Amino acid sequence: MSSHQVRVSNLRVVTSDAADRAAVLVKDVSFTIPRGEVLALIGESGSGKTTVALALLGHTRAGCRIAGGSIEVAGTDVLALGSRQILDHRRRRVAYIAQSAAAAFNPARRIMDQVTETTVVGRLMTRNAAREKAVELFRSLALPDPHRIGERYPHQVSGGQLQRLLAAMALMSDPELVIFDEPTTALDVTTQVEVLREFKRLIQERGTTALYVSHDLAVVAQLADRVVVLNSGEVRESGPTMRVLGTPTDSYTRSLVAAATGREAVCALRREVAIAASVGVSGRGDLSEPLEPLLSVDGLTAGYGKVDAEGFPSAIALRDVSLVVKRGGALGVIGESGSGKSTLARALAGIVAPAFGTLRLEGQLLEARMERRPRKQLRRIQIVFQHADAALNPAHTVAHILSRPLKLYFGMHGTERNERIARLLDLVHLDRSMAARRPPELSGGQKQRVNLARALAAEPALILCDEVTSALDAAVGAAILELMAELRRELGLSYVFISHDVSAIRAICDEVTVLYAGQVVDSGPLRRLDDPAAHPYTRLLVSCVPEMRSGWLEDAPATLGQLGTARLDASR
Amino acid sequence: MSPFVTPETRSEIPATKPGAAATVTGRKRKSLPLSGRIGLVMVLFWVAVALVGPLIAPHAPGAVVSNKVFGPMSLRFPMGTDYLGRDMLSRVIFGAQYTVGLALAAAVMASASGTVLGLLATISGRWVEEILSRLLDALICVPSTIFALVMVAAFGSSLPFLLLTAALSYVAGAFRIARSLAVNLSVQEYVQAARVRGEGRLHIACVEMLPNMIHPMLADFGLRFMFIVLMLSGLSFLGLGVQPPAADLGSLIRENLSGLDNGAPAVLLPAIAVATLTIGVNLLIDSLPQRGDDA
Amino acid sequence: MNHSPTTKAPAQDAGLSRRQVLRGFAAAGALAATSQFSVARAEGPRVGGRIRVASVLSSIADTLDPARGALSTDYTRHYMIYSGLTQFDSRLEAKPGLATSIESDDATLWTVKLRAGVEFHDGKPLTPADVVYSLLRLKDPATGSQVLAIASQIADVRATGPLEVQIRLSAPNVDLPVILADSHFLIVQYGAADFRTAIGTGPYSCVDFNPGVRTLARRNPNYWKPGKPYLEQIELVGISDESSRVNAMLAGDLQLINGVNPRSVQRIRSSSGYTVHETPSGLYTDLVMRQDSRPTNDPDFVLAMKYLLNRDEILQAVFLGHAVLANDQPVPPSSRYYCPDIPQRQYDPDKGRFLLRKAGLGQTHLAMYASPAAERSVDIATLVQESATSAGLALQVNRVPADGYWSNCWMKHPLTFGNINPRPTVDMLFSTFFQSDSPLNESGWRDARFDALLLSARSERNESRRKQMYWDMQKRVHESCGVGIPAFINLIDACDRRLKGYFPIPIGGLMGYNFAEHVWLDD
Amino acid sequence: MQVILRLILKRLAAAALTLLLVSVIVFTITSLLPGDAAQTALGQNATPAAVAALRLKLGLDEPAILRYLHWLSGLLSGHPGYSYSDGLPVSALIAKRLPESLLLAAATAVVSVPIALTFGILAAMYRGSMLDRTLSTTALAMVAVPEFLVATVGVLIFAVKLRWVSALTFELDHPSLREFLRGYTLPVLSLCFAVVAQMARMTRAAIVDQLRQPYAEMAALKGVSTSRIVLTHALPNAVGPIVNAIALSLSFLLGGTIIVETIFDYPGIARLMVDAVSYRDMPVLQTCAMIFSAAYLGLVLIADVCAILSNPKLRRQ
Repeated sequence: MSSHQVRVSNLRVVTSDAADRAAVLVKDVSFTIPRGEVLALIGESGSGKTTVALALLGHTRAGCRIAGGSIEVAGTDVLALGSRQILDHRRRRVAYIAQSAAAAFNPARRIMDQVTETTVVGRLMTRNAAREKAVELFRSLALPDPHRIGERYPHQVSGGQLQRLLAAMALMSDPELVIFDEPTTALDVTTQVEVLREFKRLIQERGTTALYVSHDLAVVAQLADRVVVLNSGEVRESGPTMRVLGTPTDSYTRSLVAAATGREAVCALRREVAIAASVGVSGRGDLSEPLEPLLSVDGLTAGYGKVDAEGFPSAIALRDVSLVVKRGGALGVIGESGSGKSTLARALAGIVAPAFGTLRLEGQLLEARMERRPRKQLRRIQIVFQHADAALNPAHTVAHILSRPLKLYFGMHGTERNERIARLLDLVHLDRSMAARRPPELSGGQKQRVNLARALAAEPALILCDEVTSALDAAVGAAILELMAELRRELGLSYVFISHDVSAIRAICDEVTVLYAGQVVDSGPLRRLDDPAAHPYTRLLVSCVPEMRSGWLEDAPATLGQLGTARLDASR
Repeated sequence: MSPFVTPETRSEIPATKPGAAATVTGRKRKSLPLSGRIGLVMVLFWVAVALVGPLIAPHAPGAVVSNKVFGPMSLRFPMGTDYLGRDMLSRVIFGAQYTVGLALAAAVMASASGTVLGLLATISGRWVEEILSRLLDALICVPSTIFALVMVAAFGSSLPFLLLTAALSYVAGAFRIARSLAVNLSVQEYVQAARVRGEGRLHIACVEMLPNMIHPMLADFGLRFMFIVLMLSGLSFLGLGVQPPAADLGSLIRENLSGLDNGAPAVLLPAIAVATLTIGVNLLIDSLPQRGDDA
Repeated sequence: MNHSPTTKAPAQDAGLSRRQVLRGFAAAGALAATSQFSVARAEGPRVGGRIRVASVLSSIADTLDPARGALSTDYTRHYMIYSGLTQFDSRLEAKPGLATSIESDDATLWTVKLRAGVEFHDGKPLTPADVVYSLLRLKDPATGSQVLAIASQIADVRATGPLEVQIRLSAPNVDLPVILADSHFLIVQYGAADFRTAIGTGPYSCVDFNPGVRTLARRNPNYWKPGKPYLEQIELVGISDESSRVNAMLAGDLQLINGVNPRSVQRIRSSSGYTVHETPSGLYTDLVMRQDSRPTNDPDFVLAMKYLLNRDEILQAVFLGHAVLANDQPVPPSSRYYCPDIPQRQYDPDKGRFLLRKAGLGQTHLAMYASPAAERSVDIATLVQESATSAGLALQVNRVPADGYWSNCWMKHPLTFGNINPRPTVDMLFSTFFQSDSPLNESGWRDARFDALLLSARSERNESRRKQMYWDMQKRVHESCGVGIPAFINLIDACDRRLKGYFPIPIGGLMGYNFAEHVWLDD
Repeated sequence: MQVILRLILKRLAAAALTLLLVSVIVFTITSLLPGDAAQTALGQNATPAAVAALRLKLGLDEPAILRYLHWLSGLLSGHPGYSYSDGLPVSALIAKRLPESLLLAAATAVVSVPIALTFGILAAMYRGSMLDRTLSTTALAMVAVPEFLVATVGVLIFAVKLRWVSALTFELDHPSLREFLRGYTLPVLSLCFAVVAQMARMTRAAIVDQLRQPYAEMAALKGVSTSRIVLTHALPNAVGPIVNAIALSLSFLLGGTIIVETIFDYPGIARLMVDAVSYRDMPVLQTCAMIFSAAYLGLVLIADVCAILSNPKLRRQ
């Protein structure tokens, strides 16, 4: 048993604000991590997985406290440590790698100062020794220009590099335990592969004991020896990774696995359906396809900042983009951060005025700016934003939110309007009683359903979906996608579905356009994604989507580097 | 420039996203912390004094009732007498009415018009915004005491003008805050959604933005209230302010200042009154749950 | 020596000509100066020492031009630096100054003999040209003189000898020697126009003058009064906040202050090192009822308001007893022309109510303007408001800022408060504030008999007849004039106990603004 | 650096406009004031003849708008005219007062800024604790008491009773450190009471805001002590709002000191401006208004430049 580096038993964390209604965040969680092994803590948002991870560092977020149980790391009883000893514990024994490196680095200080800070302050090393070690770690994490990258400020370094720098910071003191808290969730898939690969190599080389916190079963499958599944603060199941993911015994675990594999299965299914459909479409295309497409975009160039003499904005986000959305069709726009995909959504909606190019809706020219568009055109195109939260005014009730478009576009009042609201709620599978609630009282999925309902209230022809499922848990996101597919079938809607998530695109779209650095690099029917003749970037994107089998990481060969560094620079 | 994909893995703690200022209204009200309760008691006390005090005040505020000036606290005069031998209890009661009423009304005016102008500047075109900003910049430039002095000299210190002066002196600050709030709100997705929907500017300002500005403006209101109370007392120092025999609390301190060296209650009690009122308001407002406040 | 100086004896003799009176002035003045000097010597005035003096106000309007002096701080500064042809004594009569004698046969043409050997601070001798220039510039509108109206009585001034000047008045005025003691009539150098600095013949010379900040003056070793002045240096500042002024003195930062609030008197007296000098004076704050507007021109209203002045309460509550009861006429009991025969009007709310009802003013609302500019008028107004309320008259107090009060409220509204500084002569007082066609006739009171008496008294050389005229005039003012005068306010100065040589000159605080040449500092 | 240059240029243009507006507003209000320079100078002796004479002497017979334009063109050519009150050049008056005001402001800043920062930093470091509440309430209580009361109590105790310091601030002919301390201690402390609270509150709020950022949690999780997190992590990021609060307080120290200047008979520029109002001295009043406004705009600009310089992202753009 002494080989267990980490031993957590009956850990209990509660909110500490009001004693009378203290909520239990973590209920009697126990697990151990043998030396040199990687344990994954799996759960959706709200499962308490980060709370458990932080407890190992002797830390609770404001408003919470550890109410019971014991935590032992490398033979130290963490909960018995005094405040000075806790600092030492964190400096020497346990290191933490946060989800968003961009947020975890102090924007006002040089990277090197932050990486070496605790080893120098804690007198673990001299300043010079610490710097040398940092450079060595930078090199081993394959960071460019390891000697000088530390002199930069965080904003001067890319997201993937920052995440690796964060890892270097964690490894400075050769800790007994490294906690990875969703370290790749905020990264693009292509970057994620590289970072995951580096992490795995480091863990293997150093024999690091690690706790890997994630919601992504596919990622976990690549790294973890064992998994613990958390739900609502309770352990649902634990065991060797392949056993748990392969043959889950707990119902919750099963649902998780089903959501992940189910999506894979759906994707596989749709892949075939799409191929079949495209064949079918081509077969009877002349019959059913209307003369003009619903929306056509021609030579769209848009950006931000001052406009120069030739009409180009100083920061160009989209360059000469053309695309077509068929009536009743669903066009997927895929791209990574910086690809200009959100600008595309905004340009279509009229929020961003394009510098060049024309938009046509049902053959009619669309004004560039929404202020100029007639209300009827505005009604025909609705947009659903990524952050369900931010898109709903927290001050208003759901009923009020839904009533606005009804009043604005159809002049509906009174009972008629209320009935329509009720029907809209039915349509998005929300209980009618939700009408009286305000957004802060809703869950993420519910909010996104309200957003959809609001868009539907306008009875649009086209809905622009900007990363609508990205902020949601997998299962919730899947349900939303399902709903959208259903609505499309029932109401004959068209979608422009913008996402970085290949599997989400697969789940709902029948055409796809790939954006890279503001330009369309590839487009075609959905099967184009699996076409060996597709653009290399398209193939890279597809191959970087993690799969829930061990060894996938090793098999995924492609990196962005293969596309050439020149194009990488262009994306930033 | 597509936004980062940031799944909400932190939802273990309640969502504290920027712009979600009104989460408070959605969540169930937490009971106030101790400091807030103390503040509430102080504020309620003074509001009660201002409202019902005049009904129970033993004397008229201007009546000379004792031939002893700066009299000590006694059964007959629970708060002593002032520099003319008037009953301090009555004067403090009426003074509280002026301070609470005038400063409150002025602070409300300043904050409300600041909010309206801030919204106007945000939703209007560049020229309106530029003109408003310059105009209010010009207002904020001139020291408020001197501005007030000129206003009172020009228009007299009748209550409406005093109110207007106090409000004008502090509207610029409220405008700055309201404007920065409004600018932040105007890039919120729900505001953009309203725009895309084709909503008018008025609707966007009043229905989409305004409700989410109220809470932060309220926090600002507390400070503004305190500054107005202090400005009124500063004006009374310069011999301006409320018309005699009425006096706001600051004027009471000022007119009885010569009793200070022998510790006359006539100067100490109004000072305590001002302090408890202003501190109370701020304790109360500080302890109202704010966005992301973990204290 | 009886209570009045030796000048009095011949003056009371109706048979003597004014010419002789004024020659007597010269002799007695010289005598008074030496006798006072010798008294001082006996107590051992010390030469040397620096003091800091604070007056009640100082601003950018501070000036070194005596003609433009507007405030006590200005007067004090001017008396430090300049000398006048005559000086006030403690009875407000004229003593010789730069003039050794002022003589006239008809009170119209006056001959002034100048003192020999007087030097300005820059070493130039005093000449008749300086005097002619100083007096005539007061008449010139371009000077911006504060005493334009009085100076317009001067028809002409001419140098008639190496040390002789003749002043011709446009009408007889026996008070000219007293008028010339006023600070506005101080003698400046011929041609002086730029008053950024000052050159005078006074006891101190100006070292630094910073308007609104301070005046620094150093002892003039060549002062024309041998042995005087005593202090090495005087710094004069103005501090408007009374409690600051008193506190600064008690903290040892100031040695002499004026304008002490009655509320501070006890505190200063109980301190070890400081003392209070209180001077009963002719200063008063009065309720002005304009006779040219309704309803204040109703004689019943005027009388009612006079009955509603609760003088005892005002004396006690506002002045804490540091004032003298007044009787709705402006001559203070300390004046030799004071009429003791007029019965004192008492507070009588019943009579007030009756009169108001008689005037049909039971329920009238009326605004009453008061201002810090008129000393204590705001407090008096609140008391008047209270007693008026008890008589059924609703008065609303309108407090107005000090600046602009005199030009825009005082005498402009039906009911305002005035504040009248002591005047050296009853004639000046009456002719400025009560004469029918005076622009400063406070209440707009018109009384032909009063005006006639005033003119006769001005040229009347018989003292007892003159006194009788002044008595009649006081009675007329008391009866019917639209001013209610509740009290004469004592001038309260306070100083370091080591400061010696202080005696009151009831024209104003700080020894009638003249302390500089008289006081010394004991070790 | 280009960002900063562009910001400065843009702000200077806006400031010029603002200053013009200020002068128009001040001019409009002062022309509504009852009485003019001649009437107020003559006060109780203002007979129509004397007033007319003085008006002629001061040049007040010109229409007000013309006098304003004269003043404006004079100011643009660097000569703001002559005071109506005493005929001195306005620049001479200002030259005597402005250094005094700057000295008082500087002395107050030297004392109050460190106190406020200490208060704010300590309160943020121990936020929610007894110390935090004590410091915050103390700061509030300091500002909640009217200035003139604080100043007078200070004078009574330290000048009158203890005689440690002077009750007035005199112009010093030969200033020594001891004299300086005697004269400046009380006014500086009174002003500190007025400004410390605001700066401390803003400092605390700015730091607390930074402490809520993920990087602050990250620093804690890697074993950085609380004090170090506050000082080396949160503080550099909070420089912007803190400097802004300091700038606002400093601009108050120039124009908002009228009460302290009155009580301590301090020859500052605020009193000059109040005098100018009392005496309807338009050139002085306008020039003072320009100085205050320029000081305010300048300080805010400096604060914004500091905020940019403190932010590496903006600095390097």
